[in-house]
Amino acid sequence: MTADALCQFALRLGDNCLILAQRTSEWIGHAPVLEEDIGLANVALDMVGQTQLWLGLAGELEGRGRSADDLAYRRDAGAFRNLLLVELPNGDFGQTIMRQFLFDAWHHALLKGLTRSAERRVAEIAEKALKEVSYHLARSTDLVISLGDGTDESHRRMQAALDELWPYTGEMLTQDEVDDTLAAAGIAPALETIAAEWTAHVADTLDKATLRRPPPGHMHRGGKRGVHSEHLGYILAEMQFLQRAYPGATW
Amino acid sequence: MTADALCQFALRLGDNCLILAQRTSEWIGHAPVLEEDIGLANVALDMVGQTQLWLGLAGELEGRGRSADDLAYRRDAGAFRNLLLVELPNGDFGQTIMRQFLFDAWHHALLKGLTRSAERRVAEIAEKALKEVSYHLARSTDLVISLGDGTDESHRRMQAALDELWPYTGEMLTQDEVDDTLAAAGIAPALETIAAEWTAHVADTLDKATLRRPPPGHMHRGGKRGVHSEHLGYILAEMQFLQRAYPGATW
Amino acid sequence: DANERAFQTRIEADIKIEPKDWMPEGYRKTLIRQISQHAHSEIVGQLPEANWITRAPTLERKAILLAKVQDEAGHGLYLYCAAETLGVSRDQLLAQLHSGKAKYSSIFNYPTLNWADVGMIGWLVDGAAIMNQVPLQRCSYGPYSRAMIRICKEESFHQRQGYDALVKMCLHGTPEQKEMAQDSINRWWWPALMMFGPSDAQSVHSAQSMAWKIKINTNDELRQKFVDQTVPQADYLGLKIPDPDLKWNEEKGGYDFGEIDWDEFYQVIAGNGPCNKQRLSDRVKAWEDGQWYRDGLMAHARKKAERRSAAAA
Amino acid sequence: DANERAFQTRIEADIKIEPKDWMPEGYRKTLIRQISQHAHSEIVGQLPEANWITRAPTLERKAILLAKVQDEAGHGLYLYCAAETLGVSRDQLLAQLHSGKAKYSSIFNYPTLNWADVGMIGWLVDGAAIMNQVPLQRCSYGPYSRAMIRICKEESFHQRQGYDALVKMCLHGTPEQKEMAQDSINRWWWPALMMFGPSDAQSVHSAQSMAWKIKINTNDELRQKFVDQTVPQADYLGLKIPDPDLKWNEEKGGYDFGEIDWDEFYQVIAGNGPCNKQRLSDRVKAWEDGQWYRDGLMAHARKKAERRSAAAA
Repeated sequence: MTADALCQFALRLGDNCLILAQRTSEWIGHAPVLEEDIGLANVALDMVGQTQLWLGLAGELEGRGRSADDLAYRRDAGAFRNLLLVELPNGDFGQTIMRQFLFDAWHHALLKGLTRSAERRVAEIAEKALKEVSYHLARSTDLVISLGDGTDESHRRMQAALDELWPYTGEMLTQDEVDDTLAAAGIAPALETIAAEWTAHVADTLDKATLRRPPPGHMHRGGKRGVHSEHLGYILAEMQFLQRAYPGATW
Repeated sequence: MTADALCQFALRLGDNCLILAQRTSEWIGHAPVLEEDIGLANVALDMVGQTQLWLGLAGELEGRGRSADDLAYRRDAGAFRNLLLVELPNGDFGQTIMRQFLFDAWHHALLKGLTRSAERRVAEIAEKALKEVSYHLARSTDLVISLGDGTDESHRRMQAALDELWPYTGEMLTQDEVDDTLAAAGIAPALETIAAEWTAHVADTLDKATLRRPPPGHMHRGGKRGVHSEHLGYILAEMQFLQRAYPGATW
Repeated sequence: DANERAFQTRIEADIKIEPKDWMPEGYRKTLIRQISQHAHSEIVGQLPEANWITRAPTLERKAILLAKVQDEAGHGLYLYCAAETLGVSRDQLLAQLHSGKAKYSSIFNYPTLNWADVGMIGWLVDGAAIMNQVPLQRCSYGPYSRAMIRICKEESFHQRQGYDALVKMCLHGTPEQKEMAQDSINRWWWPALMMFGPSDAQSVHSAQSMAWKIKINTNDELRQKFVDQTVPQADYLGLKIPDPDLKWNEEKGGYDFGEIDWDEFYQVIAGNGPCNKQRLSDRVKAWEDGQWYRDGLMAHARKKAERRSAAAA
Repeated sequence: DANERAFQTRIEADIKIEPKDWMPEGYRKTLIRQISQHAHSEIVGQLPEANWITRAPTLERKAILLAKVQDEAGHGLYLYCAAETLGVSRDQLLAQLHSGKAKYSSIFNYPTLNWADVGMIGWLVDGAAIMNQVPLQRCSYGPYSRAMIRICKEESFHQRQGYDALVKMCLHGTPEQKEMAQDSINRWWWPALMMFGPSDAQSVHSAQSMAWKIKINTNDELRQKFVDQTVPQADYLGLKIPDPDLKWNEEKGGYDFGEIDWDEFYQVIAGNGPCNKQRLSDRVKAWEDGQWYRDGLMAHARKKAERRSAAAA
């Protein structure tokens, strides 16, 4: 049971990185300044590396001989385990940065906890990823503050982004059976702890950004168990084309 | 040689219908009025039917056992033979209607010529398609006139659409080796004739629409011989996903 | 009141009420709401299905789906026309839809996530709609009754095609296709049952609507009928309905089934379903982006009319 | 003029010219044009390559391509910085790019149509660029020379990775992959040769640039060197170069090759290439859509500075 839960957990983490890297990559060459073409490429590159680690672990645990690439390129949408948050359309640049921030704040807190995982392979991957994600979080936090407390227009856009994405933040903070099993086994931290850290950092950042935290409300869920939005199918059709069109080819 | 040329020709006609149907379908549920959701679905539906006929013929001529579906779903971009015009992004609704008009004017003239083809199978398909395309042309002609001679804004948008698409109108009117071979064999009309008819109808329509025909200039080419724009690959990735992901399944 | 008594007598005699006839204000208002809600449903309902047109797995399926969505948009047109006979304009009704004031069938707030969902919508969603619409062919208001007759003809055809697509996948398909269909019914079964509305005990306005013959059967009656008709069809497909409490009840001659998650039902109606925001913003965007187009056509129509009068003068 | 003679003496002694040194106006202007054109090329050059990031066929290839595009954007940054030392701002240079006034390397006006194009750009396009850039490491202007040194290091790495991707496809690939690569070289070979510019006979400003040591070799010299270096590489890949006149010339110790289609060359420069409009409109859109972002960051920076002074006061 724990092995199954850990496999699901590794898929979730890997799929988050993969789908977020895909969305982020759509901006390359189209960002507001050259520094952002570079910054986003950097974040996406880190996330592709983390994808390889987590999906590699998932493939090992699954024991069906599937590599990270097999998992990335040969599963259909119902088998993906990423959060709904990361598959949403990019929106404007503000929405992209806000999404990154809300995700980074969770990702960072979670990875910190995972460096203490009772499962050595998880702790090692988390150790590597944490360095990169600490930088991601510092970067996205800065940007949220600068844009929230920038011009009236940048403030308006960041507030709109926050309001739009807020209903997708519950999913990553809400423990389900997989999370329960792993917390009990000391493999992953209890999401309560992560949620508290996330809430504190987000509140502090929004305050500095002069942004208004949305009121409590309905939270969308489903990605962690394979019930996605209508967006994921299109992302995968594009991403997986070459491997599906040329099965057996190596690149 | 003639059989090869005819196969290429059938692919061209089928691919035009397929890719234009794909682009048109993107509007369903998002059109400016309900009547247009219906109208566009109708045009797309006709074009899918014509796709089946032309690609079916191409498959027969090719003699490799490929069905219309095999050709539609299993070729990569370099093997497609559609005009560049039909793979361009939809743009706003005005650009979509203008594209349809510029294409219909050619398609109608060509199909009329093809009803007299020395090749019976071609004449039969053209006969069926001509009924539908006469309606398409009447519809798109009307819309170009109404929108061109509508409000200042609708006029502006139609003019911008015309200016944007004009460099893509040369390809369908310019005879290449395949067209030469078929004209010589009496299978297809000389494109000169089609070009004359197209030019006359377009000039008349633009005049009524109070739109300004763009000056002569460089014409983009390549689609008819498989050198496409960067857009086609994305269209195919989306369109072909299910067949590529589930080879051997019947639907 | 004499008018009301005469009106009710006509209803009971199954004589159609037509636009020019006197009708109670409540009857008119209820009908406007019911017909326009149905029309809005056809419009918004294009979206989950149109979502799979570009990815239809064969040319034939693409054509079938295009034809289906086209039909549904057409149904929307008939229904707006029927509603307009009651003294309201289509633009007014659309404004209510776009402002979030008017409702549409909640089922369309769920996402279509795989190709089996397309067949599933034909089979279950159109199936549930038909269950509701067939009796309405006999409803008291003439224009609505006639619209229902036209729609029912096409809707049964859609249901059969949806079911046929699932037969292909379930009885002649690969293991992956069967899994896809099972995943699909796991997600669509309960929302389909929710299409029949709250249980009769919770259903506020039913009595009056039934007296006016604009509602023919109760929610629970239709829901039961739907379950009884559909379970054998699911068995034929080899699909397991995601209801552990589903059981044949010999005594009542029908199926017992589990309790609907009414919390989910009310959340989705309240705007918290997976796709509510997206569906509405897609429709609003289509409308707003299309303003110039509608204005252009109207301006041209005016110019043509002016030229004609000028020519005649 | 004494200044000019002193300047030319430094050039000939291979002493770097630095920003604070006196320089002829022509030298400054030519350098600004040359360096900014190079910078613009890196920026616009992101587009054909970024076009395949989301569709890269493995996670590893996706990572490699992301790193490459990131490097190229970085090169753009170094080059804008080098240009700014000559008294022009990045914003001014971008305005020239966006207005269509400034040029960028024409090669980027061609579309990337299959995955082999990505490797092909690394091999041929970066290969041609390196041919040009390596000598420029010794150019007379300090900041430009140092930028070239940094860029050349990374560019050779990119070229090797591009070639490696093609080795994979051509020597270890399926028949379809080999066809893909052959199709790719059929489309990119001649445009790559065009990267070296017009023939020396048609090349207007070369003499002065060479005297100033901001151009080290002639167009034809570099083009010949490129062909001689690349043909064996193509042979190794088993790819046929689309030039029926390509032939080893024993006497000159290099390859004879066919005449470039100068009409296509000038058409593309004039704006009529397959992607000119799209590339420019993509860059303009990115700039315009991003105005609020840049304004927001600037406003925040100002606020921060004001708060700091206020706190210090």
